[in-house]
Amino acid sequence: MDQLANFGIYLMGITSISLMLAISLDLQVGNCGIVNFGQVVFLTVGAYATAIALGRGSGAVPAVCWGVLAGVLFGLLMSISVRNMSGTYWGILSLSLAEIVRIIALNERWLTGGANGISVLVTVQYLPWIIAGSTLAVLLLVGLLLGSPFGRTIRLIREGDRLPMALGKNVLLLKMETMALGGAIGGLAGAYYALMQRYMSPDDAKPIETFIIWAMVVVGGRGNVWGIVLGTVLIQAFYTGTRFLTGLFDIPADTLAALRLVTIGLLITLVTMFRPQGLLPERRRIYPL
Amino acid sequence: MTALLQVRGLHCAYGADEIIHGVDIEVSPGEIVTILGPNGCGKTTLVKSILGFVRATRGEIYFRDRELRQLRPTERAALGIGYVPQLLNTFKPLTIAENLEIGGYRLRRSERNAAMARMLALFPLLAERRSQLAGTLSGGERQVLAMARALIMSPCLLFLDEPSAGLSPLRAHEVFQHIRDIAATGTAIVIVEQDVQRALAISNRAYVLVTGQVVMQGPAASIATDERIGRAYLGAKMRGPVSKPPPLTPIAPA
Amino acid sequence: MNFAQVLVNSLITASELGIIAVGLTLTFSLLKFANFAHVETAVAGAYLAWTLNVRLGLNFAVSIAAAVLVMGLAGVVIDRLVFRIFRNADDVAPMIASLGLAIAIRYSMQAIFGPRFLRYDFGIAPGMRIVGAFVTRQQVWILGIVLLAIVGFHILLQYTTIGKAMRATSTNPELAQASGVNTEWVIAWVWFLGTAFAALGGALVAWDTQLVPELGFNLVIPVFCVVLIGGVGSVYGALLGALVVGLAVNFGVAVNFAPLANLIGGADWVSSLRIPADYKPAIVYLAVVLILLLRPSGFMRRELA
Amino acid sequence: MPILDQPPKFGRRSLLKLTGAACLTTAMPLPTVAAAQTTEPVKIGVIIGLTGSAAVAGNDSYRAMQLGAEEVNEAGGVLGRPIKLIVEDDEGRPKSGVEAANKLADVDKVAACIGAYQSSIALPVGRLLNEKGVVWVTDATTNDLKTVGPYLFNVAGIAEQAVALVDFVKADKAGAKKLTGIFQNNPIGQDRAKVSEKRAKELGLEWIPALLYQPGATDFRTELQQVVNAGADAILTDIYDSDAPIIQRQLVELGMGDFSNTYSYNPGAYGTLEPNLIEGIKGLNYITGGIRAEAFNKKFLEKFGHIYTDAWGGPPFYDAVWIVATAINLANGLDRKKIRDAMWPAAYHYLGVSGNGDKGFNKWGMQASDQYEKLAYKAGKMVPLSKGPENIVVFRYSDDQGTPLSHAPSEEQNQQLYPGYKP
Repeated sequence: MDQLANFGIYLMGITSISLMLAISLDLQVGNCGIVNFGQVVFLTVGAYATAIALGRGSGAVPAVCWGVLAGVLFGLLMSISVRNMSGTYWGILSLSLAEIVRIIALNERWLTGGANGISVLVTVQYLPWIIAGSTLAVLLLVGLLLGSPFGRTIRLIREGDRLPMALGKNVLLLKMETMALGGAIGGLAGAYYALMQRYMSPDDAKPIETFIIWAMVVVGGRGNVWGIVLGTVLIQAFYTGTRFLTGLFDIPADTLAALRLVTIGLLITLVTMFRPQGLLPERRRIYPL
Repeated sequence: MTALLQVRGLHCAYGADEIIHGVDIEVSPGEIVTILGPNGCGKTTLVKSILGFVRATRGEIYFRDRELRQLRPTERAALGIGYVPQLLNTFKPLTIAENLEIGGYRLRRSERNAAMARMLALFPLLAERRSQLAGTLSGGERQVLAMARALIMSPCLLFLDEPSAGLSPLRAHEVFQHIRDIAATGTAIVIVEQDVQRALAISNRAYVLVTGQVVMQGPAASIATDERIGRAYLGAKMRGPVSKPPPLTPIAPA
Repeated sequence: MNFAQVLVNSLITASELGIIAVGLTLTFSLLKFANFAHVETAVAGAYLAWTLNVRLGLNFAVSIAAAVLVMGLAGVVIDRLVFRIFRNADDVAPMIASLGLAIAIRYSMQAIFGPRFLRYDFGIAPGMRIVGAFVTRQQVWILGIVLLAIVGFHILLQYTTIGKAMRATSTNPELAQASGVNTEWVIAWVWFLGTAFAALGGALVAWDTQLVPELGFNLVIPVFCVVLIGGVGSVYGALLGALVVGLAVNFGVAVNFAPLANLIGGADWVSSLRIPADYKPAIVYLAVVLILLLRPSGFMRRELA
Repeated sequence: MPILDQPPKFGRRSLLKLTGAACLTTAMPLPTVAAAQTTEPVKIGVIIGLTGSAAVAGNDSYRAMQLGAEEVNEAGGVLGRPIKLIVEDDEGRPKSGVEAANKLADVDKVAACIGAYQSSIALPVGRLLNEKGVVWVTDATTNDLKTVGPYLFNVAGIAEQAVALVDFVKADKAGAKKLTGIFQNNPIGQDRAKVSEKRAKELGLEWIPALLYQPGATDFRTELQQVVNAGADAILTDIYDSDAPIIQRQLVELGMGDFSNTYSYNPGAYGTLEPNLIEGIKGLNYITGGIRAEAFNKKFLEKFGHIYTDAWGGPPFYDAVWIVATAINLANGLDRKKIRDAMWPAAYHYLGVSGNGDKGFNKWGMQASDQYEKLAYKAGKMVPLSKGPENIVVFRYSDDQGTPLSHAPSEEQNQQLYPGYKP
């Protein structure tokens, strides 16, 4: 029984990491309208920074700070290229940046261990609980922030640069702030990922990971924190839950494994088809002028 | 005389936000009707819901005694409703001839060619430049092209959204001249316009729309002279009472 | 460096990426969302052609033609079943739906055909030597077919009523509807053509290389990069983008940049400066970053033209 | 010198193995000590890429495991109970592999786990399972596996053995001065490239920077030309799965179809190709040998209709199932630590089909020695380079001179081997 609880605790930890990445993405896309197809890059730089710091003898807490810092720096770097680039263009640009980072991690073995990745030899007690606690804190922080004037302003940016500009807002600066914050949350997720997986490799940084986070955000409901939570839990449940179904069928394992992924793909498609705004859409509030 | 277009108790919404709250409008064959109102009052939304681009949540739209609400925009267009939108009124990367061809998309090839020839004859400006891209035309020329494109199907009702937007007074005058000519052929016209005076000058009747509701309607001449409207709703500074409405071309019912 | 050979390699890369990208940009220009399932339909088309060619023993040309036709129709069906719902939605929801569909299609291919590589029914031999470059028979065919398809597509787009309607709908869908254009019909055509082009591209790539379920996975991002470099929605831009990417990845790996560096850094600063082949996949992304920073909307304008 | 070119000695251990093999091949019941309490199957977890980038090898590996499990059950199973493989797909994603490992360990409560063809999955899964104290048997090959912990076992040798091929090239190709290579840009490829370069330099050979190709890509033409035209006397290749046919094809089409100077780490990967794509390739194949190999190959072919494409993706996993089953029997229960300690004697006495059957573990839980055979493609067929014992290359690791352990290292030794390990 306690072993089952262990699996539950593991799932809580790994889902919390995904949730942090999803919240970070939602901050960018759901609120600020920045279409980031390279979201996994925050996890990549955060996890690598943490793993490298730990490998050089740093303690766990400073190492996590390095991860967050790496996320922030990369967020800023990406936001410089945002400027006024629109939707899909910025999306593919960010995806390209993320891929470049992955390819560097794959080939620069002196820094990242190359394809072999970096192992993390530090064990942190109660890590899943710490991660879940941090995620709650991040949720709270983002929730408060979105209700603040800052949140309202970045939601204006989502609808186009002109209105906030007319209101005298520095749009580029706001986008940079959003990306830095998103990067910090993503970097934190990456730091925890390295500690939890005890390992980081370029295989963890492939574009498919970004797309899974996207699915979480869109299925849940952009711009609604509760939607993101629901979406993350649901997509994680698709991935984990289908493992338990495979035992029920008597077909060859490779076909079954492929069919499992077909099912996950179809579920994502169906949910978006019937709830294009997400399961819990954003409540549009009207603010008095 | 039965109305060509009859809108009763129309409500419409973008997503969850209702923009139009119960509007009644009637257009008779061959008349020019102006819809006035301040910015954001729902004029364009009203027109787009009649055309089928915005979902009507409640109410009825009858055109030539046919209920339109179940029809797609394409099908409504096929019934004889023409539309010239504001600013984005041409297919910019297409040539003038191609723009007209798209206008006559539903016609058979021979009919289309005949209709195109008619339009080019009507607007010699377009005939000279038929293989020029629409994107290279000036604003006034584009407006002319847009009207020609809409007229190629010989619609019995034509919606014009801000035909004078972005035009110099001289060009705007020409455009309104064209509008009057079109009406003279028996096509009913609904104009949504900011240039109140000029529009009212050629209209038979007018509706004043404020925050999604009709607050006033009547003959164009009397609305044009009503100072209260200018001050309260239209946001346009009226140049005092107009002493004499310009003479209107007599309109023969179709 | 064998200049002619690298040029030929670039042209092959470009034509294969280009033909898939043209289909993608076509649907992109009308429906305004990134269809991640596009490249997977290319792979599905290639598998279909393989089934007809190898399993059923049909003539290769017939197999490809049939697969292209069937996949075109399948594209229309996919649109009706899945993407029609999103007509008035924003661009993100259909994109995620297409992503789910892409995963579903890819692993359906694996469930049906298994993970092993497959190849069409023909032998492999050294290419002919043309001006110092080796060119295989199928590469000549591929270049020819791609050229023909593009010319045909150009004619369709410029001179037929449906082509003009496509361009009109792409620039101003509302106005097209108001003009009486049946945009649903136009969209159906666009799906047919877009998916048919994908299937043709997929079959040609598989002919030139081989078929594996993961093929789409390795093509999807370069194809998107090609579309973007050219300018989303621009068919000729997509071709230009493909050419840029093809030349960049091949010459990027082949060229010794030392003379260039010596020009900047003085004589004999370095003797050999090459991009290592392990960075080859990064060249595409680097090209995207550089080009988009210089020209934020790609080479061409947005409208379908 | 880690390499000793010598035939396997017919010594004490070989005799022991022969008797063991006799038991196995005649499907005699394994010696079970405990009386059967229950007939509920003993669960063994499998984490392998059934989809994703290594799906071909992954599926063959799982098939080999199924074959092994079937034979174990025919032979009476373990502890009087049948074994049951619970397979989880890792999709080629480390995250998915770790999730699967968590599920297998905590939900299915498996006795041991086998799997992972890719190092990026074997490593994090290994760390997790070591923490949970579950035996983890993999055939991934990165050198880092040694650092993970005492619950990790490797059944196919690690990247260090790459030196064997360089030595072979030097012996086979008289006068070869410059070497280069084509390696997959993944953990094993990068490791082998590094090891080969080091070895070549030790032997006084020139090393031209190798090509690290992107697995799964479709167009390698320009970089292949670069590496082939670089003027090397011999090219070492480490090409897998679906990359082998496409790379060979592009080489042939570009007029570089002379493979007489190509030496492969994995010549088996070319096995399904047309003769003109492979003629002349030589290489060191991980031996599927020993007296049981022929029967295994035959059975595999009969059951699944094709032969495994890769000597690493299949036979070692078949052996892993047998070793784990034997270890459970020797542990006489499902205590995970006892199973771990029984892995050494189980492998020591077991005669397998991969690596010439010699599967003993060293103190790290890695293969103590590996055996390869020299192969060449002649007339489209893979044939041994010669018939005699000199055709077998035995590779012994430098750290322990290739001595397999017949019993588990003590916990004190483990604590020395793995800093931070707690019993």
